[in-house]
Amino acid sequence: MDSPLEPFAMPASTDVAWCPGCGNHMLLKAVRGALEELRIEPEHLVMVSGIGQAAKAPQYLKVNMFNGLHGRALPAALGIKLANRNLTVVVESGDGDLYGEGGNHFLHAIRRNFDVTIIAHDNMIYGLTKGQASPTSRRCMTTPVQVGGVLLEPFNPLAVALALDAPFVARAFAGNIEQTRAIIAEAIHFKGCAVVDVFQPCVVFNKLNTWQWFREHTCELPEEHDLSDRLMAMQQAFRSDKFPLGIFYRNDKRETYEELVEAGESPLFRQPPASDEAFRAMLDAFR
Amino acid sequence: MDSPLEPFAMPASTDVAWCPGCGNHMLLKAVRGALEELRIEPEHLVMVSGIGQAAKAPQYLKVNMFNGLHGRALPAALGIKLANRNLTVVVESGDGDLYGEGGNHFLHAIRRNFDVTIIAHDNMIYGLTKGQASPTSRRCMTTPVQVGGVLLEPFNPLAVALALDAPFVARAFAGNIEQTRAIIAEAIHFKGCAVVDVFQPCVVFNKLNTWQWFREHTCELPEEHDLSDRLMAMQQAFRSDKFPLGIFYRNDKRETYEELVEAGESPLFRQPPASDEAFRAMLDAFR
Amino acid sequence: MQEHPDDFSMVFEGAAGQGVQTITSLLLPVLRKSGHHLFSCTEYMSRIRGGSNSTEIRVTGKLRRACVSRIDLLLALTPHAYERLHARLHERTLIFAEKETFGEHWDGRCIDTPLSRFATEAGGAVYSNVSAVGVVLAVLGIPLERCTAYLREQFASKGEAVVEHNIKAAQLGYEFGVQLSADRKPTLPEPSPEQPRDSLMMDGTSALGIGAIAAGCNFICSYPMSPGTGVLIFLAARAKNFGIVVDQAEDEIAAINAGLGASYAGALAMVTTSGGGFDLMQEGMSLAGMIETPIVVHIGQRPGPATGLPTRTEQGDLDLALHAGHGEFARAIYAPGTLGEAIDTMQRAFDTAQRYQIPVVVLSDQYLLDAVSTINADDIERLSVKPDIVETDKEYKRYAFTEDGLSPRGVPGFGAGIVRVDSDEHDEDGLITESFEMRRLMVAKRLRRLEALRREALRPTVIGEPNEAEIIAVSWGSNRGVLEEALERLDDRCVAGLHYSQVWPLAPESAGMLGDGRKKIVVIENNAQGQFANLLHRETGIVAARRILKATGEPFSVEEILEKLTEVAHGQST
Amino acid sequence: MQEHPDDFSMVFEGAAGQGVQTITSLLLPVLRKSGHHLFSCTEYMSRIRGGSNSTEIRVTGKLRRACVSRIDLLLALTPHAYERLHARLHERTLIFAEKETFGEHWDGRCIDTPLSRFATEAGGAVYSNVSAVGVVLAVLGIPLERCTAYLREQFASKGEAVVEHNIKAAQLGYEFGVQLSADRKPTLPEPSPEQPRDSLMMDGTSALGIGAIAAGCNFICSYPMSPGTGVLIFLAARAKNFGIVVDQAEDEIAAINAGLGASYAGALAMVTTSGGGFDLMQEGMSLAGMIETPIVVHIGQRPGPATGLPTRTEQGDLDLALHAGHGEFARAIYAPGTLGEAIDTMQRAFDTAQRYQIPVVVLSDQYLLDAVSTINADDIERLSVKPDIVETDKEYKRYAFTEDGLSPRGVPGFGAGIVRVDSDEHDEDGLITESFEMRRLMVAKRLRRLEALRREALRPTVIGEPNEAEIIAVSWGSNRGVLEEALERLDDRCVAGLHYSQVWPLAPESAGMLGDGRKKIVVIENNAQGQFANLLHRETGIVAARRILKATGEPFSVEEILEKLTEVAHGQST
Ligand SMILES: Cc1ncc(C[n+]2csc(CCOP(=O)(O)OP(=O)(O)O)c2C)c(N)n1
Ligand SMILES: Cc1ncc(C[n+]2csc(CCOP(=O)(O)OP(=O)(O)O)c2C)c(N)n1
Ligand code: SF4
Ligand code: SF4
Ligand SMILES: [Mg+2]
Ligand SMILES: [Mg+2]
Repeated sequence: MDSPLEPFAMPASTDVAWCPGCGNHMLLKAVRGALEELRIEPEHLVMVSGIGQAAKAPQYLKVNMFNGLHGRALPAALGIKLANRNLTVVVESGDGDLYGEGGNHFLHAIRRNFDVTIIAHDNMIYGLTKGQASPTSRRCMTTPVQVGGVLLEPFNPLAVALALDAPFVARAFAGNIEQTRAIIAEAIHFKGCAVVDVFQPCVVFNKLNTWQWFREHTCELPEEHDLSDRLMAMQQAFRSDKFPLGIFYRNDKRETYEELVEAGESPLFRQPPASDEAFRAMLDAFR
Repeated sequence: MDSPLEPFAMPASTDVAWCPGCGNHMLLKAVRGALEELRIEPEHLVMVSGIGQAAKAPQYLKVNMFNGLHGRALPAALGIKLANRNLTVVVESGDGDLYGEGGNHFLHAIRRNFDVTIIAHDNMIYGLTKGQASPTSRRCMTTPVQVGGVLLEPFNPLAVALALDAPFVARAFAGNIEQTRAIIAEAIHFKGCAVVDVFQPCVVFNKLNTWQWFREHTCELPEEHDLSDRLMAMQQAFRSDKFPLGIFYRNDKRETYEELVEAGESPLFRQPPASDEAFRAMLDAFR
Repeated sequence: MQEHPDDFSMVFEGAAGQGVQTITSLLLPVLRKSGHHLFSCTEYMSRIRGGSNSTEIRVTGKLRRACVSRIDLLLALTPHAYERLHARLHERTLIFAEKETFGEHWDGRCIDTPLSRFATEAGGAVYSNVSAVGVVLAVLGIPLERCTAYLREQFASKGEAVVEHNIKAAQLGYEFGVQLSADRKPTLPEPSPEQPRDSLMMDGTSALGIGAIAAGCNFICSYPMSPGTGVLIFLAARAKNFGIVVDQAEDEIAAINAGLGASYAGALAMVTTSGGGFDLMQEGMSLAGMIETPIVVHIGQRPGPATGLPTRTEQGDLDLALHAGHGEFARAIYAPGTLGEAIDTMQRAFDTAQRYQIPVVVLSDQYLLDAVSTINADDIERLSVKPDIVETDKEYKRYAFTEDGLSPRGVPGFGAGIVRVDSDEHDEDGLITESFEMRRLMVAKRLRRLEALRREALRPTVIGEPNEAEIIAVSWGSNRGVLEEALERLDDRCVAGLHYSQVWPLAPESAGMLGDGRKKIVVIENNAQGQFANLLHRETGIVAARRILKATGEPFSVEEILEKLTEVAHGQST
Repeated sequence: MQEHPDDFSMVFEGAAGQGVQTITSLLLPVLRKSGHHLFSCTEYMSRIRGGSNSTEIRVTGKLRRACVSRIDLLLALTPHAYERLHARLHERTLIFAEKETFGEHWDGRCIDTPLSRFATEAGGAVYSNVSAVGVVLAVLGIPLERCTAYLREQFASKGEAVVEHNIKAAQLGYEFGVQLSADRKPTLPEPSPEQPRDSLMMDGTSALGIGAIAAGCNFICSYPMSPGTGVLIFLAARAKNFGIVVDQAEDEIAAINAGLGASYAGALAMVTTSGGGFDLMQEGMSLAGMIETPIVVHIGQRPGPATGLPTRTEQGDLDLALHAGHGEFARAIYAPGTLGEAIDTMQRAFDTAQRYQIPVVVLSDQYLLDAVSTINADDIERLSVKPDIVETDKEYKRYAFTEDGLSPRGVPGFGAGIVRVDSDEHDEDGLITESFEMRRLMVAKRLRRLEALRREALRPTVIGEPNEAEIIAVSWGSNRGVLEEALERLDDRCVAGLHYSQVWPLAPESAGMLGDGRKKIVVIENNAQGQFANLLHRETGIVAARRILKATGEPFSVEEILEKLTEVAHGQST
């Protein structure tokens, strides 16, 4: 890794456990570029992840890190944000983590619309556990578990996010590092729940969705795309001939959850305990 | 309850634990009507539910019943269907059960598209636990937990189902018992994963979404609605001025999961164990 | 006159929705004003309308914290009352019910009480319960005025008409009640003159909630589940006043992970649930152990397995709490038995979680949570619980090795350092490691704190004189009250008691206090297998000679425990 | 010549992706054909490329089922080998490595082996590992031809060019290897002449899979988690042949609930996972207990808490398995220690689950699952496991009361009856109940089967002569092999062994077999606290005098156990 003087740089000795050629490397660069562009202070940023290859990403940046359980990044991120609204909270995890084990939290994080950026490393496979189908695996891909090919319809994260009125919905491809960086920067800057699904080839286990495949199967959103039109965004999200890249939908009008939650305006760790007076007043109700 | 000669009738002594005036009573009638219309044999029908007021429904019919854990009706239903494809499997549970605790299973049941009918008793509240917000509770409703009002955007089951390409998506209102019965009959008859969200007033805990409210806030789908058009269905699902009733979407072309799963064509309980020959042949691979 | 001059027990029965709760909530304050000691507990079905629920109110000469089987006065609003409660009636029980609906079991003890007529006269069927209150007040010889003021207050928001209907209903009942022949009228225990001024009346749920607020809890995320929900509601109602962030999670897994996220960021966090929900929190418990992040988990026990009896009581989840979560890590488990212990142990739970950076469980049950009794405000002490947090510097390492295995805890956004926690095995920086040596050190680090936890464990409460006794009866959690009263009634110096309000780790003096194997040990538990007896055996080597167990979903009554202890005591002396 | 004439131990080290697995999979069959006894085990990092993994192959004069620390031959593909393995090298270890990359620790034991050059010559860097195979064959004095045929077979599908490259690579290595001076060449143990014809070689995962298929398993639903995934893959590969329905669940909660649904409908169902995934199955375990529905749960243990060390080994989830799920219900837990036990106990797991209508756990660990050894096909017995299902009639009641608490089990769609299961407390019909009496009966019904389960529990395997011994060393699960070999090497009649392949319920003879407290008990476990020792204490009253524990993520080696047992034995005699 590069100069430790850069704000997010890890020591040169850091051993990155990803395979050579993996899309995660480029995605990491894009994230780091976005963070640097936004001039976020590492001490005020928390990266939250689950478990998987993707979920190792926060280990490779000098930032606060909550590397929690497989599938459970989002609830942890919620707790962090509610406990200290001054923190910038970014979730980075895999497609299996966020849409499989963690599918329920994905739904309800969007419903809450707390200020978080969800970066899904979507390699359409379970990488760390050596190549089983993930929720986004395409039909018919064979694996040691899906010996007859994947039978399930792929999970459509963008369509589901739109169905739940997520206010920021985007797709990127790690191969387009510049676009990815720009989208992620905008997503982190956005106040509210921003969903960014990033195509990221797993060069070891996914022999179907390769760099080449992604290049061939992605395109830009049409010129006339109106990113304030949810139904139009949905139409683009339904596409499977080619997968459009870019910001599908953006709605700046939804209030964030933490704005609505009455307590917790100042960081909870600074909050003094209940005064004895207030405490005794509460007891009086039981007289 | 009525004559025990009717196929699904329980003994007259059956104690129905629902409150007088609750929408569950009418919904139960509608379900029973649909089952009778379809002339399903009780012995070949399994009703599966989770836990909640709604989830008690199968207790009040003379049918096979798997009344499982809160939120876990769908995986149990999957197991049942895969173990014996001859069975008709109907899931009946609450909005909290199916979309809250069980949200992840809802997503992945639709992706599988196994042949099941999901009847969600949607009263926009947690009934059995005495009135906390459910995933479908409207914004601002107050409860003993949501003292400042519900802050989350309501879960939109139809839009999510459509986002995942559920092949049968409908909404009913228990107050329209005839329409409800007809929709449920069609859903059960449908081969594949059929989602029917049924509005059902909880007269004790939900003081916002009353019979009256539902009557005022529902309407029919527009005449020109094309139920083969997923995007049009989505547009209707997005509506919140009034909530259209009827079959939003129907697609008879999706294969069911059990058709695709290679094993298990005959009921597993009838399946003979591996022959000694086949077993020894397998061992030979380890010589 | 009732059997026990010092102890009068009333039970109010009715269907869900008939307002039995209202009866209790009207009677209790009035009786309290009269200076009586009160205890009340509730049993109810898992339904919102119909069925048959009941509440017991004991009026006693001294403070009691247990229920009795014996019913001196039964007020029945449904015909199910007889079938469900008849075994608890005695020859002189006063039974108020409507003859027309009561059914075949009508007998000389029954007094035909036309509550529905009174209700209709007063303004509608809903007022039956208030008429019942009137009847009872009259029978007990308490002036109606003590209640009417209260009725006015309670229903003021509903308009004058409703207030008047209520008062009318109470009056009609009262007029009926006063006619009861004097020889059937009970005599209440003497009101205690020194009933302290600052006594508070509350249920166990409130006591736990008060403990949490006393400790400075400022974050709760939970998914509703009976009987754990009450604590969530208690805190939600006071969230604004005390700056508590309240979030209803989509499921229990989310709840504990959000709690851990919040705690990582510096909140004093808790979750509340019941056994089934706690099952889903196991991986989160394990995570708390691994990332050394404090969290308080309240488990309101109810009978399992699975959904079981959702509104009933049991102590069946001790084993689960002891071993929840895969892998090995330190934890502490409290099990309060009184209001005071509930307030105290909940504070200790936060304190222990913070100081030892571990998950801490508070194990209650439906019985304890719903039971109402009294406590002196002066007896409520606040521990000073502080989030044990340091400001970080550039060199900060979240898992720095120290002698006692506890590293100073930083939080993100406080100081110049970076705070990393990792569910993988990690190094001092909190970064993933595959080193066997680091693993060895980290395992030892995480477990070392168990020694100090053990040293600090709460000593069991001594009841009577264990040194002199031959038999020691042991209880934990909600059974303290019933054991105390049964021992008092037994009044046999050969039997003493020990009550544990912390069940893990066990106080190191346990073996000694239990007589090192030289005494006969009887363990009382609301479960089928004797989970605490097993734990005592494993930890102290002492084998319980007798297990008094009950897993029907009901709590023990004083009579039951008395009977069993009498049996044991006799067995001993012969 | 190596230290132990009867025992030659080779370790192959390389980064993930360098093909160490291929080395083993080529060498093992060749060595087997030569009639040697083999044991092999693997340790690897939680990454897909890079790092440093290693595989040990032992060539022994008799059947062994344990790993040794001692390395007689090391073939290192990365410079990490020295740092990670140096403590296991001895003075005469043959070290094959490339000097250029090996680093500063190069010494007289090292032989500069230009594998990359050979590989490049053969056709590319990927062939290094096959060259390594050539070297080793030459050094061991095994003709290259034994391997080339096999190479042809293995790579045929990849085309002639690949086959040729592979053969070339092997040849280059071989030519290099034969030049090793004779005095450094090891002598392998004599091939055993009576090596049975029908010996099978496999890892623990395959043995469990074979057990499942032998039992007639026809349904598996699971979520991937190391090291439990292997069983899922094993069954998926054979699903078509054996009519097994395989479903990859969205999470572990779905997995066990689908398993229970399938089992309810008559499938022979199992799930496989590891500790963290099992945490999420707790409520499902509890449901299985409540609805009395069979399910087999395989837990491949790995070091916790939380994510821990995902690819390492531990026995840290015994306590969890013993107490998983809230409430009280019967269960059984097997913990195989050999291939034979794996095949046998997996069948028993299905049988016990069916006959007792309960959840049954099979507790393995990464070490056992990945370790390769041999078993005679003739020694594999099939139990007849039948879904214990009856055809229902109109009057059928799923939970009909019977003497032993077991009701005939019907399934929907088989017979004229209705089959209802309910996670709530229920009556004989399976309908929800609130009756305390019914609750009491059902609790007793569910627990009564524990007696029979206990009576039937597998007796521990006796190693040596416990009656004569003063010390008994106890193991469970994967530690059987290491205990057996250490005892044999110790060769001291004062120490004997007992191995448990069923850990719940414990065989009723346990206390007696352990000498009723008159012998010194040493318990060997791969965890930090001694969970099985605690269980033995609780169940038999016998306190372990010594716990030999290890929780670094590595298995015990024979030397380690030998050393500890020697210590104990000496402590005893002095
Ligand atoms: C509760 C639990 N279940 C399963 C696992 C095993 N596991 C670890 S990572 C992973 C999937 C990884 O896939 P994905 O999230 O897509 O990440 P990737 O490795 O592809 O980047 C699984 C199943 C786990 N750690 N915890
Ligand atoms: C694991 C678990 N968590 C929580 C509960 C408590 N619980 C029972 S029913 C219910 C919600 C019921 O709401 P819904 O599904 O909408 O059904 P309704 O009663 O409204 O018909 C909850 C939270 C439980 N039984 N199990
Ligand atoms: S396994 Fe796949 S996803 Fe993981 S690092 Fe390697 S290439 Fe990337
Ligand atoms: S509580 Fe609500 S949902 Fe439940 S039965 Fe009563 S009215 Fe219906
Ligand atoms: Mg992935
Ligand atoms: Mg509901």
